[in-house]
Amino acid sequence: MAKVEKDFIKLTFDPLVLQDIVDLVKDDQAGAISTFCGTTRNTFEDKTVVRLEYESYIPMAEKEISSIITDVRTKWQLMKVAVYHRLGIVPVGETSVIIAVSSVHRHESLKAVEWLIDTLKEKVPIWKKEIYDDGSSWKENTKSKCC
Amino acid sequence: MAKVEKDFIKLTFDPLVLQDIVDLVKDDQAGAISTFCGTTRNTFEDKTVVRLEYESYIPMAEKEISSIITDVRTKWQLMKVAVYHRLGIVPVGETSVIIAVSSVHRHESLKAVEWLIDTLKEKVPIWKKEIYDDGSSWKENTKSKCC
Amino acid sequence: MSKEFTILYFASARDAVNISSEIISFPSTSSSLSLQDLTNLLKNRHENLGKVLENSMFAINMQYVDKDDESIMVKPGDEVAIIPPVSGG
Amino acid sequence: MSKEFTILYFASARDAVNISSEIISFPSTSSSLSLQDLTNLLKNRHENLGKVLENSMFAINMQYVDKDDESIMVKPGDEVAIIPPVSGG
Repeated sequence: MAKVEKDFIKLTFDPLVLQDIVDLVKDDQAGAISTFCGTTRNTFEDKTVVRLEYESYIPMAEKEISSIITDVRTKWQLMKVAVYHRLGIVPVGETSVIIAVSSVHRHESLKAVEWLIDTLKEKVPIWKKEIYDDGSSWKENTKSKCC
Repeated sequence: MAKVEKDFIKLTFDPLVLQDIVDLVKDDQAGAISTFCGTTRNTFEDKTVVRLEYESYIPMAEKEISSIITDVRTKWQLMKVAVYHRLGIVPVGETSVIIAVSSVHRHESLKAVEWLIDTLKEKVPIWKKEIYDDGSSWKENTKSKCC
Repeated sequence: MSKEFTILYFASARDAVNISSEIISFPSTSSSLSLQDLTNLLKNRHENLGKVLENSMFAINMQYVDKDDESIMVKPGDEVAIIPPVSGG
Repeated sequence: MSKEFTILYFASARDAVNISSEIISFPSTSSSLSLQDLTNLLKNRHENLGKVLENSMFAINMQYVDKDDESIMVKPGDEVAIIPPVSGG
Protein backbone atom coordinates (compact mmCIF):
# COMPACT_ATOMS: atom_id res chain seq x y z
CA MET A 1 0.00 0.00 0.00
CA ALA A 2 1.35 3.42 -0.92
CA LYS A 3 2.12 5.63 2.05
CA VAL A 4 -0.33 8.52 2.13
CA GLU A 5 1.44 11.81 2.75
CA LYS A 6 0.06 13.44 5.87
CA ASP A 7 2.42 16.36 6.59
CA PHE A 8 2.98 19.23 4.19
CA ILE A 9 5.75 21.71 4.92
CA LYS A 10 6.91 24.50 2.66
CA LEU A 11 8.99 27.65 2.84
CA THR A 12 8.45 29.56 -0.36
CA PHE A 13 9.03 32.94 -1.97
CA ASP A 14 5.69 32.64 -3.81
CA PRO A 15 2.35 34.00 -2.54
CA LEU A 16 0.38 31.58 -0.36
CA VAL A 17 -3.09 30.50 -1.55
CA LEU A 18 -5.30 29.30 1.29
CA GLN A 19 -7.57 27.16 -0.87
CA ASP A 20 -4.61 25.20 -2.27
CA ILE A 21 -3.28 24.47 1.22
CA VAL A 22 -6.70 23.47 2.56
CA ASP A 23 -7.10 21.09 -0.37
CA LEU A 24 -3.90 19.32 0.77
CA VAL A 25 -5.40 18.44 4.16
CA LYS A 26 -8.85 17.37 2.94
CA ASP A 27 -9.76 13.83 3.85
CA ASP A 28 -13.08 12.00 3.61
CA GLN A 29 -12.60 10.78 7.17
CA ALA A 30 -12.13 14.32 8.49
CA GLY A 31 -15.10 16.21 9.92
CA ALA A 32 -13.14 19.37 10.57
CA ILE A 33 -10.51 21.57 8.95
CA SER A 34 -9.15 24.50 10.94
CA THR A 35 -6.80 27.11 9.55
CA PHE A 36 -4.77 30.11 10.63
CA CYS A 37 -3.46 32.79 8.27
CA GLY A 38 -1.01 35.41 9.45
CA THR A 39 -1.22 38.58 7.36
CA THR A 40 0.88 41.73 7.16
CA ARG A 41 -0.74 44.58 9.09
CA ASN A 42 -0.46 48.14 7.87
CA THR A 43 0.59 49.55 11.25
CA PHE A 44 2.81 48.64 14.19
CA GLU A 45 2.84 50.86 17.28
CA ASP A 46 1.64 53.86 15.26
CA LYS A 47 4.26 53.37 12.57
CA THR A 48 3.15 52.86 8.99
CA VAL A 49 4.34 49.47 7.74
CA VAL A 50 5.13 49.49 4.04
CA ARG A 51 6.07 45.83 3.74
CA LEU A 52 7.65 42.94 5.59
CA GLU A 53 10.71 40.98 4.61
CA TYR A 54 11.14 37.43 5.88
CA GLU A 55 14.29 35.38 5.84
CA SER A 56 14.99 31.90 7.15
CA TYR A 57 17.65 29.32 7.83
CA ILE A 58 15.64 27.18 5.45
CA PRO A 59 16.85 23.62 6.05
CA MET A 60 16.78 24.05 9.82
CA ALA A 61 13.35 25.72 9.66
CA GLU A 62 11.99 22.75 7.71
CA LYS A 63 13.50 20.41 10.28
CA GLU A 64 12.03 22.39 13.21
CA ILE A 65 8.57 22.52 11.60
CA SER A 66 8.73 18.79 11.01
CA SER A 67 9.67 18.33 14.64
CA ILE A 68 6.77 20.46 15.99
CA ILE A 69 4.35 18.56 13.75
CA THR A 70 5.64 15.34 15.32
CA ASP A 71 5.01 16.93 18.73
CA VAL A 72 1.50 18.17 17.88
CA ARG A 73 0.51 14.70 16.75
CA THR A 74 1.32 13.36 20.22
CA LYS A 75 -1.05 15.95 21.75
CA TRP A 76 -4.14 15.61 19.55
CA GLN A 77 -5.52 13.04 17.13
CA LEU A 78 -5.07 14.66 13.73
CA MET A 79 -5.46 13.61 10.11
CA LYS A 80 -3.30 15.89 7.93
CA VAL A 81 -1.20 18.92 8.78
CA ALA A 82 0.12 21.67 6.49
CA VAL A 83 2.49 24.47 7.55
CA TYR A 84 3.45 26.94 4.83
CA HIS A 85 5.54 30.08 5.39
CA ARG A 86 6.29 32.73 2.80
CA LEU A 87 9.78 34.30 2.60
CA GLY A 88 11.08 37.48 1.02
CA ILE A 89 8.92 40.56 0.61
CA VAL A 90 5.32 40.27 1.84
CA PRO A 91 3.25 43.38 1.05
CA VAL A 92 0.59 44.74 3.42
CA GLY A 93 -2.57 42.61 3.38
CA GLU A 94 -0.83 39.51 2.06
CA THR A 95 -0.31 36.29 3.94
CA SER A 96 3.01 35.27 5.51
CA VAL A 97 2.01 31.98 7.15
CA ILE A 98 -0.79 29.45 6.73
CA ILE A 99 -1.45 26.50 8.98
CA ALA A 100 -4.18 24.00 8.08
CA VAL A 101 -5.12 20.89 10.05
CA SER A 102 -7.81 18.27 9.49
CA SER A 103 -9.22 16.03 12.20
CA VAL A 104 -12.18 13.76 12.83
CA HIS A 105 -13.60 16.04 15.54
CA ARG A 106 -13.43 19.81 15.63
CA HIS A 107 -11.61 20.52 18.88
CA GLU A 108 -8.50 18.56 17.88
CA SER A 109 -7.82 20.65 14.79
CA LEU A 110 -8.75 23.94 16.51
CA LYS A 111 -6.37 23.31 19.43
CA ALA A 112 -3.64 21.99 17.14
CA VAL A 113 -3.69 25.08 14.89
CA GLU A 114 -3.33 27.37 17.89
CA TRP A 115 -0.47 25.32 19.35
CA LEU A 116 1.30 25.10 15.99
CA ILE A 117 1.31 28.85 15.33
CA ASP A 118 2.36 29.60 18.93
CA THR A 119 5.20 27.08 18.75
CA LEU A 120 6.30 28.11 15.26
CA LYS A 121 6.64 31.67 16.53
CA GLU A 122 8.81 30.49 19.43
CA LYS A 123 11.11 28.00 17.78
CA VAL A 124 11.36 28.12 13.99
CA PRO A 125 14.38 30.06 12.63
CA ILE A 126 12.50 32.62 10.54
CA TRP A 127 13.02 36.37 10.92
CA LYS A 128 10.85 39.30 9.96
CA LYS A 129 12.07 42.79 9.18
CA GLU A 130 9.44 45.49 9.25
CA ILE A 131 10.00 48.23 6.68
CA TYR A 132 8.38 51.50 7.79
CA ASP A 133 8.00 54.66 5.78
CA ASP A 134 10.94 56.01 7.83
CA GLY A 135 13.22 53.05 8.59
CA SER A 136 13.17 49.37 9.45
CA SER A 137 13.69 46.93 12.30
CA TRP A 138 14.09 43.21 12.94
CA LYS A 139 11.21 41.94 15.06
CA GLU A 140 11.45 39.54 17.99
CA ASN A 141 8.51 37.34 18.92
CA THR A 142 7.62 37.74 22.57
CA LYS A 143 8.33 34.17 23.63
CA SER A 144 10.93 33.39 21.00
CA LYS A 145 13.34 30.67 22.10
CA CYS A 146 16.29 32.53 23.46
CA CYS A 147 19.50 32.26 25.38
CA MET B 1 -18.60 58.02 6.03
CA ALA B 2 -20.09 54.81 4.68
CA LYS B 3 -20.56 52.11 7.26
CA VAL B 4 -18.20 49.22 6.54
CA GLU B 5 -19.97 45.89 6.76
CA LYS B 6 -18.30 43.73 9.40
CA ASP B 7 -20.59 40.70 9.82
CA PHE B 8 -21.39 38.27 7.02
CA ILE B 9 -24.10 35.66 7.59
CA LYS B 10 -25.48 33.29 5.00
CA LEU B 11 -27.56 30.12 4.83
CA THR B 12 -27.35 28.80 1.31
CA PHE B 13 -28.12 25.73 -0.79
CA ASP B 14 -24.97 26.40 -2.85
CA PRO B 15 -21.54 24.87 -2.18
CA LEU B 16 -19.34 26.89 0.19
CA VAL B 17 -16.02 28.20 -1.11
CA LEU B 18 -13.52 28.93 1.65
CA GLN B 19 -11.46 31.42 -0.31
CA ASP B 20 -14.54 33.57 -1.05
CA ILE B 21 -15.50 33.67 2.62
CA VAL B 22 -11.96 34.45 3.77
CA ASP B 23 -11.83 37.30 1.26
CA LEU B 24 -14.88 38.83 3.00
CA VAL B 25 -13.06 39.12 6.33
CA LYS B 26 -9.74 40.41 4.98
CA ASP B 27 -8.70 43.75 6.39
CA ASP B 28 -5.41 45.65 6.14
CA GLN B 29 -5.54 46.23 9.88
CA ALA B 30 -5.89 42.51 10.61
CA GLY B 31 -2.81 40.43 11.39
CA ALA B 32 -4.73 37.16 11.69
CA ILE B 33 -7.52 35.25 9.99
CA SER B 34 -8.70 32.01 11.57
CA THR B 35 -11.21 29.66 9.99
CA PHE B 36 -13.14 26.52 10.74
CA CYS B 37 -14.69 24.26 8.10
CA GLY B 38 -17.04 21.44 9.02
CA THR B 39 -17.05 18.70 6.39
CA THR B 40 -19.17 15.61 5.87
CA ARG B 41 -17.39 12.48 7.11
CA ASN B 42 -17.81 9.18 5.36
CA THR B 43 -18.52 7.21 8.53
CA PHE B 44 -20.43 7.59 11.78
CA GLU B 45 -20.17 4.85 14.43
CA ASP B 46 -19.20 2.26 11.82
CA LYS B 47 -22.08 3.16 9.51
CA THR B 48 -21.31 4.32 6.00
CA VAL B 49 -22.59 7.85 5.48
CA VAL B 50 -23.74 8.45 1.90
CA ARG B 51 -24.68 12.10 2.32
CA LEU B 52 -26.05 14.62 4.78
CA GLU B 53 -29.19 16.69 4.44
CA TYR B 54 -29.46 19.94 6.35
CA GLU B 55 -32.60 21.94 6.97
CA SER B 56 -33.11 25.13 8.92
CA TYR B 57 -35.68 27.53 10.29
CA ILE B 58 -33.91 30.06 8.13
CA PRO B 59 -35.02 33.48 9.44
CA MET B 60 -34.59 32.40 13.06
CA ALA B 61 -31.22 30.80 12.29
CA GLU B 62 -30.04 34.08 10.74
CA LYS B 63 -31.26 35.94 13.82
CA GLU B 64 -29.53 33.51 16.20
CA ILE B 65 -26.26 33.68 14.27
CA SER B 66 -26.44 37.45 14.34
CA SER B 67 -27.03 37.29 18.08
CA ILE B 68 -24.04 34.99 18.75
CA ILE B 69 -21.83 37.27 16.65
CA THR B 70 -22.93 40.16 18.86
CA ASP B 71 -21.98 38.03 21.87
CA VAL B 72 -18.58 36.98 20.51
CA ARG B 73 -17.70 40.62 19.88
CA THR B 74 -18.14 41.33 23.59
CA LYS B 75 -15.66 38.55 24.43
CA TRP B 76 -12.79 39.27 22.02
CA GLN B 77 -11.61 42.23 19.96
CA LEU B 78 -12.41 41.21 16.39
CA MET B 79 -12.37 42.85 12.98
CA LYS B 80 -14.76 40.97 10.66
CA VAL B 81 -16.78 37.81 11.19
CA ALA B 82 -18.35 35.49 8.60
CA VAL B 83 -20.61 32.52 9.37
CA TYR B 84 -21.85 30.53 6.38
CA HIS B 85 -23.90 27.34 6.58
CA ARG B 86 -24.92 25.16 3.68
CA LEU B 87 -28.41 23.60 3.55
CA GLY B 88 -29.91 20.72 1.57
CA ILE B 89 -27.80 17.79 0.43
CA VAL B 90 -24.10 17.91 1.33
CA PRO B 91 -22.13 15.00 -0.17
CA VAL B 92 -19.26 13.28 1.67
CA GLY B 93 -16.10 15.41 1.68
CA GLU B 94 -17.97 18.68 1.08
CA THR B 95 -18.27 21.52 3.55
CA SER B 96 -21.41 22.23 5.58
CA VAL B 97 -20.24 25.19 7.66
CA ILE B 98 -17.48 27.79 7.40
CA ILE B 99 -16.56 30.32 10.06
CA ALA B 100 -13.93 32.97 9.33
CA VAL B 101 -12.77 35.69 11.72
CA SER B 102 -10.14 38.40 11.34
CA SER B 103 -8.44 40.16 14.24
CA VAL B 104 -5.41 42.33 14.95
CA HIS B 105 -3.76 39.63 17.10
CA ARG B 106 -3.95 35.89 16.56
CA HIS B 107 -5.44 34.63 19.80
CA GLU B 108 -8.63 36.69 19.44
CA SER B 109 -9.64 35.15 16.13
CA LEU B 110 -8.55 31.63 17.16
CA LYS B 111 -10.63 31.74 20.36
CA ALA B 112 -13.58 33.39 18.60
CA VAL B 113 -13.76 30.74 15.87
CA GLU B 114 -13.84 27.97 18.45
CA TRP B 115 -16.52 29.71 20.53
CA LEU B 116 -18.62 30.46 17.44
CA ILE B 117 -18.71 26.88 16.15
CA ASP B 118 -19.43 25.53 19.65
CA THR B 119 -22.27 28.01 20.18
CA LEU B 120 -23.69 27.58 16.68
CA LYS B 121 -23.93 23.86 17.36
CA GLU B 122 -25.78 24.49 20.61
CA LYS B 123 -28.22 27.19 19.62
CA VAL B 124 -28.84 27.74 15.93
CA PRO B 125 -31.98 26.01 14.53
CA ILE B 126 -30.33 23.86 11.87
CA TRP B 127 -30.82 20.11 11.67
CA LYS B 128 -28.77 17.41 10.02
CA LYS B 129 -30.09 14.09 8.78
CA GLU B 130 -27.47 11.44 8.12
CA ILE B 131 -28.31 9.19 5.19
CA TYR B 132 -26.59 5.79 5.55
CA ASP B 133 -26.44 3.03 3.00
CA ASP B 134 -29.16 1.31 5.06
CA GLY B 135 -31.37 4.07 6.52
CA SER B 136 -31.19 7.56 8.00
CA SER B 137 -31.41 9.45 11.27
CA TRP B 138 -31.72 13.00 12.58
CA LYS B 139 -28.66 13.94 14.59
CA GLU B 140 -28.61 15.79 17.90
CA ASN B 141 -25.58 17.84 18.90
CA THR B 142 -24.33 16.84 22.33
CA LYS B 143 -24.93 20.16 24.04
CA SER B 144 -27.79 21.35 21.84
CA LYS B 145 -30.05 23.80 23.62
CA CYS B 146 -32.87 21.71 24.94
CA CYS B 147 -35.89 21.64 27.20
CA MET C 1 -58.14 40.33 14.39
CA SER C 2 -57.49 36.74 13.46
CA LYS C 3 -57.80 34.35 16.39
CA GLU C 4 -55.25 31.96 14.97
CA PHE C 5 -51.58 31.17 15.33
CA THR C 6 -49.12 29.43 13.05
CA ILE C 7 -47.11 26.42 14.06
CA LEU C 8 -43.96 25.24 12.28
CA TYR C 9 -42.57 21.70 12.44
CA PHE C 10 -38.93 20.96 11.71
CA ALA C 11 -36.79 17.84 11.36
CA SER C 12 -38.05 14.98 13.57
CA ALA C 13 -41.16 17.00 14.50
CA ARG C 14 -42.07 17.34 10.85
CA ASP C 15 -41.43 13.66 10.26
CA ALA C 16 -43.77 12.84 13.18
CA VAL C 17 -46.69 14.92 11.87
CA ASN C 18 -45.98 14.77 8.13
CA ILE C 19 -46.61 18.50 7.64
CA SER C 20 -44.23 21.41 7.90
CA SER C 21 -46.71 23.99 9.19
CA GLU C 22 -50.34 24.56 10.01
CA ILE C 23 -52.60 27.38 11.16
CA ILE C 24 -54.49 26.64 14.35
CA SER C 25 -57.50 28.51 15.74
CA PHE C 26 -57.61 29.31 19.43
CA PRO C 27 -60.24 27.40 21.40
CA SER C 28 -63.51 29.38 21.19
CA THR C 29 -63.41 30.89 24.66
CA SER C 30 -59.80 32.11 24.76
CA SER C 31 -57.41 34.25 22.79
CA SER C 32 -54.21 33.00 24.40
CA LEU C 33 -52.63 29.70 25.37
CA SER C 34 -50.05 28.82 27.98
CA LEU C 35 -47.22 26.56 26.88
CA GLN C 36 -48.78 23.73 28.84
CA ASP C 37 -52.10 24.30 27.01
CA LEU C 38 -50.20 24.38 23.73
CA THR C 39 -48.43 21.10 24.48
CA ASN C 40 -51.75 19.40 25.29
CA LEU C 41 -53.42 20.80 22.19
CA LEU C 42 -50.59 19.57 19.95
CA LYS C 43 -50.50 16.11 21.52
CA ASN C 44 -54.25 15.80 20.88
CA ARG C 45 -53.88 16.79 17.24
CA HIS C 46 -50.87 14.53 16.51
CA GLU C 47 -50.56 11.28 18.35
CA ASN C 48 -46.93 10.73 17.32
CA LEU C 49 -45.75 14.14 18.47
CA GLY C 50 -45.64 13.57 22.26
CA LYS C 51 -42.20 12.01 22.41
CA VAL C 52 -40.67 14.62 20.09
CA LEU C 53 -42.16 17.45 22.17
CA GLU C 54 -40.51 16.13 25.33
CA ASN C 55 -37.09 16.75 23.80
CA SER C 56 -37.91 19.92 21.88
CA MET C 57 -37.81 23.63 22.56
CA PHE C 58 -40.49 26.12 21.57
CA ALA C 59 -39.66 29.35 19.80
CA ILE C 60 -42.31 32.08 19.63
CA ASN C 61 -41.75 34.65 16.89
CA MET C 62 -38.21 33.32 16.43
CA GLN C 63 -37.29 33.60 20.12
CA TYR C 64 -36.55 30.58 22.31
CA VAL C 65 -38.90 30.46 25.30
CA ASP C 66 -38.55 28.69 28.63
CA LYS C 67 -41.10 25.85 28.59
CA ASP C 68 -41.50 26.08 32.38
CA ASP C 69 -42.31 29.79 32.39
CA GLU C 70 -46.06 29.85 33.12
CA SER C 71 -46.31 33.55 32.27
CA ILE C 72 -45.55 32.96 28.58
CA MET C 73 -48.69 32.93 26.39
CA VAL C 74 -49.18 32.20 22.72
CA LYS C 75 -51.26 35.03 21.23
CA PRO C 76 -53.17 35.51 17.96
CA GLY C 77 -50.85 35.97 15.02
CA ASP C 78 -47.87 34.36 16.74
CA GLU C 79 -45.51 32.08 14.86
CA VAL C 80 -44.66 29.13 17.08
CA ALA C 81 -41.92 26.69 16.11
CA ILE C 82 -41.15 23.24 17.46
CA ILE C 83 -37.36 23.07 17.70
CA PRO C 84 -36.01 19.52 18.14
CA PRO C 85 -32.42 19.27 19.42
CA VAL C 86 -30.36 21.12 16.86
CA SER C 87 -27.56 19.50 14.87
CA GLY C 88 -26.01 22.19 12.72
CA GLY C 89 -22.31 22.48 12.02
CA MET D 1 40.28 16.13 7.47
CA SER D 2 39.66 19.84 7.24
CA LYS D 3 40.22 21.69 10.51
CA GLU D 4 37.56 24.28 9.78
CA PHE D 5 33.94 24.95 10.64
CA THR D 6 31.30 27.05 8.93
CA ILE D 7 29.41 29.83 10.63
CA LEU D 8 26.12 31.27 9.39
CA TYR D 9 24.79 34.72 10.28
CA PHE D 10 21.07 35.57 10.04
CA ALA D 11 18.94 38.69 10.43
CA SER D 12 20.45 41.13 12.96
CA ALA D 13 23.60 38.99 13.24
CA ARG D 14 24.16 39.28 9.49
CA ASP D 15 23.52 43.01 9.62
CA ALA D 16 26.14 43.31 12.40
CA VAL D 17 28.90 41.50 10.48
CA ASN D 18 27.85 42.28 6.91
CA ILE D 19 28.40 38.74 5.74
CA SER D 20 26.00 35.80 5.72
CA SER D 21 28.59 33.06 6.30
CA GLU D 22 32.26 32.36 6.67
CA ILE D 23 34.58 29.41 7.11
CA ILE D 24 36.81 29.60 10.16
CA SER D 25 39.91 27.54 10.91
CA PHE D 26 40.40 26.13 14.37
CA PRO D 27 43.23 27.68 16.38
CA SER D 28 46.43 25.79 15.49
CA THR D 29 46.67 23.70 18.64
CA SER D 30 43.07 22.46 18.92
CA SER D 31 40.44 20.66 16.86
CA SER D 32 37.43 21.62 18.93
CA LEU D 33 35.98 24.72 20.59
CA SER D 34 33.69 25.11 23.56
CA LEU D 35 30.78 27.51 23.14
CA GLN D 36 32.56 29.97 25.39
CA ASP D 37 35.68 29.74 23.19
CA LEU D 38 33.46 30.21 20.13
CA THR D 39 31.82 33.31 21.59
CA ASN D 40 35.22 34.85 22.36
CA LEU D 41 36.56 34.00 18.92
CA LEU D 42 33.52 35.60 17.22
CA LYS D 43 33.65 38.75 19.36
CA ASN D 44 37.32 39.18 18.43
CA ARG D 45 36.58 38.82 14.72
CA HIS D 46 33.53 41.16 14.68
CA GLU D 47 33.44 44.04 17.08
CA ASN D 48 29.72 44.71 16.50
CA LEU D 49 28.64 41.16 17.18
CA GLY D 50 28.87 41.07 20.98
CA LYS D 51 25.46 42.56 21.71
CA VAL D 52 23.70 40.38 19.16
CA LEU D 53 25.37 37.25 20.57
CA GLU D 54 24.05 38.00 24.06
CA ASN D 55 20.49 37.62 22.79
CA SER D 56 21.08 34.84 20.30
CA MET D 57 21.03 31.06 20.33
CA PHE D 58 23.57 28.81 18.67
CA ALA D 59 22.56 25.92 16.47
CA ILE D 60 25.11 23.28 15.57
CA ASN D 61 24.28 21.20 12.51
CA MET D 62 20.72 22.60 12.63
CA GLN D 63 20.16 21.66 16.29
CA TYR D 64 19.67 24.27 19.01
CA VAL D 65 22.28 23.90 21.74
CA ASP D 66 22.31 25.06 25.34
CA LYS D 67 24.86 27.88 25.54
CA ASP D 68 25.64 27.01 29.17
CA ASP D 69 26.41 23.36 28.47
CA GLU D 70 30.19 23.18 28.79
CA SER D 71 30.34 19.69 27.31
CA ILE D 72 29.23 20.91 23.87
CA MET D 73 32.09 21.33 21.45
CA VAL D 74 32.28 22.68 17.91
CA LYS D 75 34.18 20.17 15.77
CA PRO D 76 35.77 20.25 12.33
CA GLY D 77 33.15 20.27 9.56
CA ASP D 78 30.36 21.56 11.82
CA GLU D 79 27.83 24.12 10.59
CA VAL D 80 27.26 26.64 13.37
CA ALA D 81 24.44 29.19 13.08
CA ILE D 82 23.85 32.36 15.07
CA ILE D 83 20.10 32.45 15.70
CA PRO D 84 18.84 35.86 16.88
CA PRO D 85 15.38 35.85 18.52
CA VAL D 86 13.04 34.46 15.88
CA SER D 87 10.08 36.38 14.49
CA GLY D 88 8.29 34.11 12.06
CA GLY D 89 4.52 33.95 11.70
